[in-house]
Amino acid sequence: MTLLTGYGFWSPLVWLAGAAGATFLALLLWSRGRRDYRRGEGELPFLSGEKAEGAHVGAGHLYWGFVEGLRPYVERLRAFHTGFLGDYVAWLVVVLALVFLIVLVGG
Amino acid sequence: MIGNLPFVVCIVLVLLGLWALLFRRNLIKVVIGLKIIENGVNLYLVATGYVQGGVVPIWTYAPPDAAMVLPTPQALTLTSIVIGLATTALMLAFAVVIHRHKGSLDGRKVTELSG
Amino acid sequence: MNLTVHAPILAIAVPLLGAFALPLWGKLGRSLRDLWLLLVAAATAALVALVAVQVYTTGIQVYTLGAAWPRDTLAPGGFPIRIILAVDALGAFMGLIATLVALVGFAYAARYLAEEEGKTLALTLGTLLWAGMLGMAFTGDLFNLFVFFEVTSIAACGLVGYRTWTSRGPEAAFKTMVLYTVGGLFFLLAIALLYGEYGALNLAHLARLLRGSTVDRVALALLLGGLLMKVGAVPVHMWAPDAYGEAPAHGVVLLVANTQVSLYALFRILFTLYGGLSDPGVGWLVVGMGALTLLVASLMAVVQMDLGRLVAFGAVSQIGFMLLGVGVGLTTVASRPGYGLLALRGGIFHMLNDALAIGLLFLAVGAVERAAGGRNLGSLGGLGHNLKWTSGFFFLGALALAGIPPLNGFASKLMIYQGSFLLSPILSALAILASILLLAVFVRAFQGAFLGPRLGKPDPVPVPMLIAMGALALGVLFLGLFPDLVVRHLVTPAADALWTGREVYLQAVLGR
Amino acid sequence: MRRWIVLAAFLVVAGCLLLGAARMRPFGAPRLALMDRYFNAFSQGEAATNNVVTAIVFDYRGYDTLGEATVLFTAVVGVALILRRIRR
Amino acid sequence: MSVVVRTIARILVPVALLFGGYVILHGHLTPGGGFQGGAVAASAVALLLVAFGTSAVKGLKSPLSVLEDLGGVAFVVLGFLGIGYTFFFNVLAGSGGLFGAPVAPGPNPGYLNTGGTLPPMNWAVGFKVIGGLGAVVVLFALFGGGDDR
Amino acid sequence: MTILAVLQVLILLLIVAGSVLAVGLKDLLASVIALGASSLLLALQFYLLQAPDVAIAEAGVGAALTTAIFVLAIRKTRRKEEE
Repeated sequence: MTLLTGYGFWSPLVWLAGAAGATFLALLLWSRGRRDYRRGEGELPFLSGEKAEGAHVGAGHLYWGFVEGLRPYVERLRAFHTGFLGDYVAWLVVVLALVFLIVLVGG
Repeated sequence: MIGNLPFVVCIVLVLLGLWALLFRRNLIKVVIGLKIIENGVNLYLVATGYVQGGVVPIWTYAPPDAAMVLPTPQALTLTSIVIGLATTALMLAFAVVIHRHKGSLDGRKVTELSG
Repeated sequence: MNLTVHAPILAIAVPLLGAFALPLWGKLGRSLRDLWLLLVAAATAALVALVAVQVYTTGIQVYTLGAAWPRDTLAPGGFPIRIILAVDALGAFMGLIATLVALVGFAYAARYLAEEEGKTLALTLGTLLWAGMLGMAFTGDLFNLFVFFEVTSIAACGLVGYRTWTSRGPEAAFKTMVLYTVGGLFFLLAIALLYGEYGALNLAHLARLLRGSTVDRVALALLLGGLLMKVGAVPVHMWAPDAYGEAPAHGVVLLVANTQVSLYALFRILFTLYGGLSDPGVGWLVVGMGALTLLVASLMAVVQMDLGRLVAFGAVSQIGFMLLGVGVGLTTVASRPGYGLLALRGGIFHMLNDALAIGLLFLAVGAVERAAGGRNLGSLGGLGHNLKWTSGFFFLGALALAGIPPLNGFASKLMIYQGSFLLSPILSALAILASILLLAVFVRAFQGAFLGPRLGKPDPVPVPMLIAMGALALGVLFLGLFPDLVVRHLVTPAADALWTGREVYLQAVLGR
Repeated sequence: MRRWIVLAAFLVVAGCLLLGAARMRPFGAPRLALMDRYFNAFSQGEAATNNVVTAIVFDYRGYDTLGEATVLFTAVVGVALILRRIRR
Repeated sequence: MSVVVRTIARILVPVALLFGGYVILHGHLTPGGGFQGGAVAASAVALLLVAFGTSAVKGLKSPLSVLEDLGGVAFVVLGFLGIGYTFFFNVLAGSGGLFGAPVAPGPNPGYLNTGGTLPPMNWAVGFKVIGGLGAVVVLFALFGGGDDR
Repeated sequence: MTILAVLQVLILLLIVAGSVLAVGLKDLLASVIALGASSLLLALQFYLLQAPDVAIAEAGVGAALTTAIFVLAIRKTRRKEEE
């Protein structure tokens, strides 16, 4: 099962053993916890003061900060995806010009 | 005698069609541009097979002792013509359906998928 | 007749015959049609497997069409005149991928497509697309490659336009079709240039004749432009999210396999046809496009709200990994250091892994759309309560695609990381970054669609669809746990076919 | 700005394609034509037909013709799929 | 105007079909063949459409597509004939039987009974092209409930 | 010989002119007819290049059927290119 790449190896078996060990450790730590602990009000998500029973955090809000952090970069990329056929062909022509330059001049 | 003029004209046709694809928005105009590119490429293929002073590559009533033009590009061009018709028909079918939904053929107005 | 000799052509001719006859059977009744399709699919799969076994045990299979004897490749005078099929290990590998994906797609489509008339036609198009992919993978002739390129283009676009009741399907199909046709015409122009210079169309014969003149280079650029578009490399990938998002799910998996077969055609042209002209610029171009593709596509996936489009950008980014891996191989093929071969193997292995994982994801998206009636992540949620299997499959596919051990995507990505690291550490850093982005994207998609409280009551997913997804999931797990088996027996011969196999290929066809 | 980039790229492509066409061997004088000379000389004997083009289309390159027929069939199936009547 | 068009069409449709058939039949002797003849014959369908309107071609859709399927199947089967040697091997050429007369090298007037599997393939492709292109024209005409002008 | 060459050049120029018209005209029907005319001229050029097979195919497919399909499509949509 071991995949030798020539610069290292990858074995799912070793990984699985490691994962089993990690699980065992986690269980061990968990079993050391307080048995009298009950879920309380303390860790309910705060959703603008509403009672959070049955509330679903939509995909648009998940990782909000992560997505917002990337947004300036992504919006610039998104601006290229206009969806207009002329732009698609324009990109094809640009790539073709690039390939021509590399193949004819650079080669 | 006419140098490489046929080849150059074919390339001009290709570029003309590409121009139409780039700067025309009407969907049917786009298909027309593609047909022009295809005409240019087909002419290029047939032009590569021409031999100066050659005759048709068909032995029925061929003049004796005459050089024949190269037959392979003609066979390839036949294939490419039929392929061109097939793509044209399919694209026009798409254009008709898009018009049925949107009432327009302007590429900028019918675009919904972006981003 | 001797089946083993004729297997390469039968593997293409049988599905073509099946597709030609399928509408006729469809007129007679649906059970007859399904029986016929089952027969054709089983026969074709068996033939492709036979070809693969032969290729992997005895080497390149050559088949001359219309000659008195299949191995009779050369005309008197020592040059090929007829169309020659030349199946080497990489071609057989691509044939196996196409077959696997097609079988899963048909099993899925059995209950996925609801409406009868459209179903017959869509199945016909699927069969044709399959046959076209096999034709592309097995051929040894440049013009024949173009013809089958067009077969796959048209069949794929027909499938994309399946949803004629919305305007989005035809729109995506129109755009895709225009780009495919322009790419095909570039291809044809390149063929005209090469034919005009050398009077030959056979790949091996042309490879011997090429001298690296200006015309050769123009032809190379045209071929590259057309094929890079078809494989969906950034920035000419823009048709891909549209098409993947709008095609019916069983068609999308075939579309993904189609991009991979186009990738195969690109490699065939770069390594076999133009392999004699060592040109590092082209290798760096492929590497650069690969890095750009995996980065841009995974960034674009972050902000998508449509589940289909999100997975589609994930699919585009995987193409970047393959381009990166094989591009590293291409830049180093002249000096042949070990890491070049490693990256090449990784890129080729990733084709199979990607076909399995992304296929699983697209099929799960199709199931979600059918069950919940929509794909917008803003309105989906809580599907995991009812669609337990589907959510599990989606999760598995997402992890495999993001390269989480011990699933299959990790093994191939590790090879690509290591190989590209030794060429330039920046490349492997970009690849790892893209993998992390993809993980975030898919966790977000999974949480948004499947977790959380129940919203509404989704329809159950029919059993054939679950079986199709389960087959892919088993493949993902198997390749994840036993990567060495596949790498040793399937991928290494395929990579060697590109790495050192050029002379072998030319010898097999030309005998010199 | 974007328009100018596209225009520049278009001009580069145009220049390179025209360069390629101008650098071709002269029109009407193929340099290498082994395959075609063979077809012209032997198709009567091998395919028993006078029309060399037909001999190539259906005999020497018959497989291409099969692909072409497939393209046409695919397009017709595609058109039938796109223009079908939806009962919904 | 319309009467003139119809009269011309009544004459032209059989002429187009005949000419298409001729082109297909002599494909191995003179310029032409399955594709060319099929295209000419399929333009008869377009002519019918122009002259007599959508209703005249409505019934043609199903037969034309069946014709196309059969043509395709026949073509592949003809390819399979040579499987004793290789796929697409011209088994009939020079065999002396049907279409099997040998051809003398060099210029000659040409005989119909030559060409091996080429004439049957021409017919198969011809039917396929008539069916396919005719079906495309009819499908376009029928889309959206017929004439909307 | 010379006359043939001049004719070829003339037809080539006419093909380009027809294609320019096909791209430039605003009326789609006129544009399609210009395309059909240039296809017909292309067929003539094929004939002059000693390719009658291709000429018949181009005349039948390119000029007749393609134009017919284009006209049908335009009839199902609209005739003028909108701005």
